[in-house]
Amino acid sequence: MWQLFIVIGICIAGFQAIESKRLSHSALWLALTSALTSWLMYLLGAVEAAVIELSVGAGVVTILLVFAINIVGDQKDESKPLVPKYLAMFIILTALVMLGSMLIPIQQADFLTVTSTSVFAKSMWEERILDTMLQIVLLFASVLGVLSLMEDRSNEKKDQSS
Amino acid sequence: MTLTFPDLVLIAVMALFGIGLYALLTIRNLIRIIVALQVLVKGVILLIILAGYLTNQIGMAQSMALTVIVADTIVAVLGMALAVQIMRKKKSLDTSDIAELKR
Amino acid sequence: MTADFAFKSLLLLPVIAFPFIYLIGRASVRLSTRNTGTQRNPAKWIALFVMLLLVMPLVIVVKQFTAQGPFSTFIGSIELKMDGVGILMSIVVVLMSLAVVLFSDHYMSHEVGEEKYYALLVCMTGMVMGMVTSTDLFNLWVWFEAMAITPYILVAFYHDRAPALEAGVKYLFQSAAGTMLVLFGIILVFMHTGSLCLGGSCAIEIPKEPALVVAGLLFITGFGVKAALVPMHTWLPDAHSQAPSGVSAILSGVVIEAALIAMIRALDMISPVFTNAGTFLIILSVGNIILGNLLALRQTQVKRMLAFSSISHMGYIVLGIGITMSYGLINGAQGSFFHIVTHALMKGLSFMIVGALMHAYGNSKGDAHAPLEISDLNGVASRFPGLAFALSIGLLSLAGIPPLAGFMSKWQIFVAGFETGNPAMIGVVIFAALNSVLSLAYYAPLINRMYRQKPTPYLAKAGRIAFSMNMVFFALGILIIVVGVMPGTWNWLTNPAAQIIQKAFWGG
Amino acid sequence: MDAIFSYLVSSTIGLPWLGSLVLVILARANEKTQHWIAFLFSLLSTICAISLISFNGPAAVIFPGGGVFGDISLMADGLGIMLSVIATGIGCISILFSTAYMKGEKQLSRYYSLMLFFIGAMVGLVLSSNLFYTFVFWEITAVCSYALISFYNDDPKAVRGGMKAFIITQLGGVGLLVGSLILYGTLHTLHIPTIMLKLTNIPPGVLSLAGFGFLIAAVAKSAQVPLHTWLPDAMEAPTPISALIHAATMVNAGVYLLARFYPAFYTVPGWKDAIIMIGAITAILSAIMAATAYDLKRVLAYSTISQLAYMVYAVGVGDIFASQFHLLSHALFKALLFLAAGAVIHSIGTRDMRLMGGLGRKMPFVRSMFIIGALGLAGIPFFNGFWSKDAILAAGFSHGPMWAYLIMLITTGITAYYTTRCVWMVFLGEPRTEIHPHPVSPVMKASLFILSIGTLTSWGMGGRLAEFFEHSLPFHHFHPLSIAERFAEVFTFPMTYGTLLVIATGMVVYLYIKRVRGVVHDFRGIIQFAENGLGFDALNAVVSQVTIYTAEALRYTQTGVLNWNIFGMLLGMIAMLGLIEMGGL
Repeated sequence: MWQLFIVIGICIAGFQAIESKRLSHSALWLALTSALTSWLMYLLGAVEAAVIELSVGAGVVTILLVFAINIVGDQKDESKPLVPKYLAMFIILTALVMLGSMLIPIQQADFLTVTSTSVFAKSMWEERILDTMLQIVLLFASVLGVLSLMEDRSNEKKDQSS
Repeated sequence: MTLTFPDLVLIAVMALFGIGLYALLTIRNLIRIIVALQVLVKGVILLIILAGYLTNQIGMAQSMALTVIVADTIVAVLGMALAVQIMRKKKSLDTSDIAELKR
Repeated sequence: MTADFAFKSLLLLPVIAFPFIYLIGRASVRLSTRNTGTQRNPAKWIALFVMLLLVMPLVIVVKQFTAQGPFSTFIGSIELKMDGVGILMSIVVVLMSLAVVLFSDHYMSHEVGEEKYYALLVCMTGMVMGMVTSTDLFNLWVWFEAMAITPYILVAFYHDRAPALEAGVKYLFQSAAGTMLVLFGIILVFMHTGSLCLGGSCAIEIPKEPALVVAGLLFITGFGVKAALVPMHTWLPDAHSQAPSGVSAILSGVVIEAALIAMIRALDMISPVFTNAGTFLIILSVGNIILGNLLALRQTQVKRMLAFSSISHMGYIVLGIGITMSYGLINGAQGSFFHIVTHALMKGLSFMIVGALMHAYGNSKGDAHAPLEISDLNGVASRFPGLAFALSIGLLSLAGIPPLAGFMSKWQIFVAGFETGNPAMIGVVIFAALNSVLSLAYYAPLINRMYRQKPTPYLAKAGRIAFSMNMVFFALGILIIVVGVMPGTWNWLTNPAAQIIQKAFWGG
Repeated sequence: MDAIFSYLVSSTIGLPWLGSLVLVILARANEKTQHWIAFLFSLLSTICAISLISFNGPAAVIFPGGGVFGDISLMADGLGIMLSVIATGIGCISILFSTAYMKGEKQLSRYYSLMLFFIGAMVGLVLSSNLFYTFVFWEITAVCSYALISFYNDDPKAVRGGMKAFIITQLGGVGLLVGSLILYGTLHTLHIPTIMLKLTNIPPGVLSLAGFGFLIAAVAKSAQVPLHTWLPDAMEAPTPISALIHAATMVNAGVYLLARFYPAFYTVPGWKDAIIMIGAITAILSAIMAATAYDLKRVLAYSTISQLAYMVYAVGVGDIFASQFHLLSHALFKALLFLAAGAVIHSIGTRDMRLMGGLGRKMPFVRSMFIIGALGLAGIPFFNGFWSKDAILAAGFSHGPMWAYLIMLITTGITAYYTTRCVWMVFLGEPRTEIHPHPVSPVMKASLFILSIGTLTSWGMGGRLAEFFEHSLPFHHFHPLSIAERFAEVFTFPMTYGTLLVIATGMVVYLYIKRVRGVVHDFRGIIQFAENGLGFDALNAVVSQVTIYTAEALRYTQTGVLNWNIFGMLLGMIAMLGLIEMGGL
């Protein structure tokens, strides 16, 4: 059960990611969480997705986060939670216990009759091509979004012809 | 009671989920909220792969995981763009400072 | 044009067109400012053209549907199915987007980033149509996510205004958390059934797992955030009041309803296990109706008040769907779908007129985006009689005054409640009807103010209302009256849609 | 024949609505044109309504509708035709009166178009034989009433009065909605004659829910206790509106509904008793309030409530004809009183009776007209009020409980008292303040004159009306009496003289009490209480305050903080999880 250590590692890294007061530390812990997650994914047989998770989740997102932190300035967030800590803890634990009691233990599935292919590329480019196409839409929409959000609107009055 | 590997992964998923939601409740800094959301996303992606593993459809699961990774990176990017603008406007990233619209 | 091709082009046209709207608009702005010094932006014309072009495949699809019933198309191995619900939502979204594009012609002209506005609007239209036709649970989520991305940006469109940014932030983060819950539920379903097919399109055995019940709850919670069900509604008043008015209209009139449709589709899949979904929806609807009304009662900004009223109207829609889900009576869902149509019309009309007034006051207040306070409505009728009349129609219809459209759909929902014969259900319906009365307490004063004789100081210097805007208001106002006077004429649209729900939860 | 009939029925509703549309379009036309267009359309619809009388027996017009909404069907029977003649006729006279009264007002087109819209809706309400469309028209009349009460909407009192009327009548509307829905839920039809035929198929529980739903609707619309508080506040409306909507037509809709559905519900246990109780309590309480009010229009409003209570009471004791007969009389004399009061208010510019007095010498014509109306209201023999009120009291004596009869009898005394008081304070005695009335215009005089003729003669139609009812309303039972028979019955019935004695006492008491200030002083507390609406207004205020307070308190749930928003979301999820876990669902 050596995988247990990965799980514990994920928990610690995830916890640190949200507990570190300094923004840049948060981002780094998140990268570690992501890396450990991708290891677990690899162990589950999702080779390609693990690579993508490693590059996008641990790589791109961290870079973007660091970039954003650079713009807003790396600060130490010492604010006290608005929702009382124990109330939040209570709510989350209640939810987890309730969910967990209905989810664990899980059975090994007996769906071996499912005919669906287990090849990633075929699934992505042929069967679920619509999802892939929608990713492109999402990408373009978000590009528009970032452009729109970053645009300088101060010249609005200047351009008005009326 | 022995824990199987899928059970372990599920525990990791639940832990990531719990941590993420807890953070969403208690964290006030927008950038850290994005981090919290990402933690949540890690949990979900792991669950997708686990489901693929259990149902013997790992290819489809990977394809789905890829979509989720892309979609949530995009959400994170938009969140960062908004946070940057908020910082410019309000000189703060604290959720209590951006709570003018209320009641 | 074959129906299959028409269906595909209905979905793909907006997706293909929206980058071009942006690119051509951007290029034209660049070139025209450099060459002539004046800005020329054809984005709105392309958007209008695309919307008009969409009408053609829509008509063919509707014809095919009325002739032969639901039909499918495949992209990859994912089936997209145009059924009653899909037709209804497609018609509503195309109608509303067309109205909004026309309305925005003047409202958004010379705004910075106009081309992005139109591109995103067109994109959203396509995403809504895709989402309501998807028959794959995960694909549904992808459409849903894509549909959700655009409003985040549009809500924060005036990002030089702090409140708009704030609304965008809340909308984005709360929705993102909600979508994660939805995804969690979807994966649970996938894990336990090994399949993602919706709507009985492939025969799969649904095991009696408690995990699927959890998935159902996650669907209600997660989609409920987008559909603004109490207590997940808190983002809505901010987002809908801060967005550009055209966007508010389409968000209130289409997007939250589309999220509800997504929720129902998802619940449909696990209906054999999660049999109490209808009860949960009815309970939530009661919360929506009362909270939306009470919170709207003391608002001072018109758009915010209308946003709260959207929450209570979502309550009515959910109530009808819940009745059909729990009791199998077709009138419930039929009334709800009817209410989706009428709510889109009247809420769209109200939001857009308020937007037009804000725009007109822009001259005198010096800020075209300053929120319209209730007192700003004083004496509007003396300057804009037609506008005041149209807004009165919209508001009275929202309040459920016969013979306007809003009442007819409410009536149908109430009929279903009484047909159950269940005393608790009858109690809920009486409660909903009493709330309809309560809602008058905030709609009626607005109308009163418009007909006052002492106008606000801003009114005299207010700009004029463009012809294109008036045209939209006229069309929507007439539609509200016509739908109200001839309520039976919409059965051909609402009945097949309601049958889908009935069949899904009661097996025909 | 059928074609002519259907054209007539449709145009009785359609003409006023067309006129309303024309006036909206001609909003900027000159004032005179607007006055006369309004009058023309109301006159035409009156002619249509009157010619409906010549059609024998019930006939129906049906426009196909569909589904849960039923067909739009109009059915002109005795009840419907009588009420539509009242609605169009008094509407026409009120509009005629308005041409002088509203001279020089702004936004006339809004005034007239709403008034015409109201007339059309009122006719539709009484002619519709589909419960759904009855409800639709019911609500339209409420909207028009609301809009016209707050016609002077720069005046916060008018706005408040309008809102109050709207919300209370809408509350009643919920009763009608529930009643109709539950009937539809059981019978799957909304067609009133079909419902009447299938009554035996309805389970008793459903029938009583429907019956009491309709009763609540009637109580709210006809301003009965405890939902009467809107009517006095509705007096902020221009006076012709008060005459038309709040005296002669809309407030009768509740009585009409009860009368229409009497055959369906009279078997429901407790239904008739509840009606009798509401009628008796309302009659005496509102008469007391009328006796203490100082605002001329409020006195008339309270007296309207009290007279409506007579009609309600008559339905309760099972005499539909007496109820409708009184409705006709009341519509005429109360419209006359209101319009005469309008002429007074228009010419001296105040409604406070304490500032009036001795006006009779300055405006003798108005005085005579007002006194004719007052005599009708007080029930003095040979004015129409006497005959109808007497019919109600006779029915109450022989079919109703004694306590209720006694209350109604006492109320006739109080009615006589406040009528005398009102006439005295306004027209007789010495002037209390310097008042220089403007002359009353001939148009006003003409409209008053028409109504006074009606007040003097309408009782002669009683026999014809009963016959008409008998052969056009298959589900009710009437005993038509000719004039001679009625004459004989009334004057051989001993209690008639008792009633007259009580009326005379009421009048004398006022004239005597004026001299004995001390007696008045002893009852100061009670009078004060009555002036304040016997606490019902305070009750309303409490309800609205509680609602507003709750709304304000709930606004704190909208914190605007992202973390709390997500907290709410999770709370919702956990609540639902909890429900599942506990197995409650």
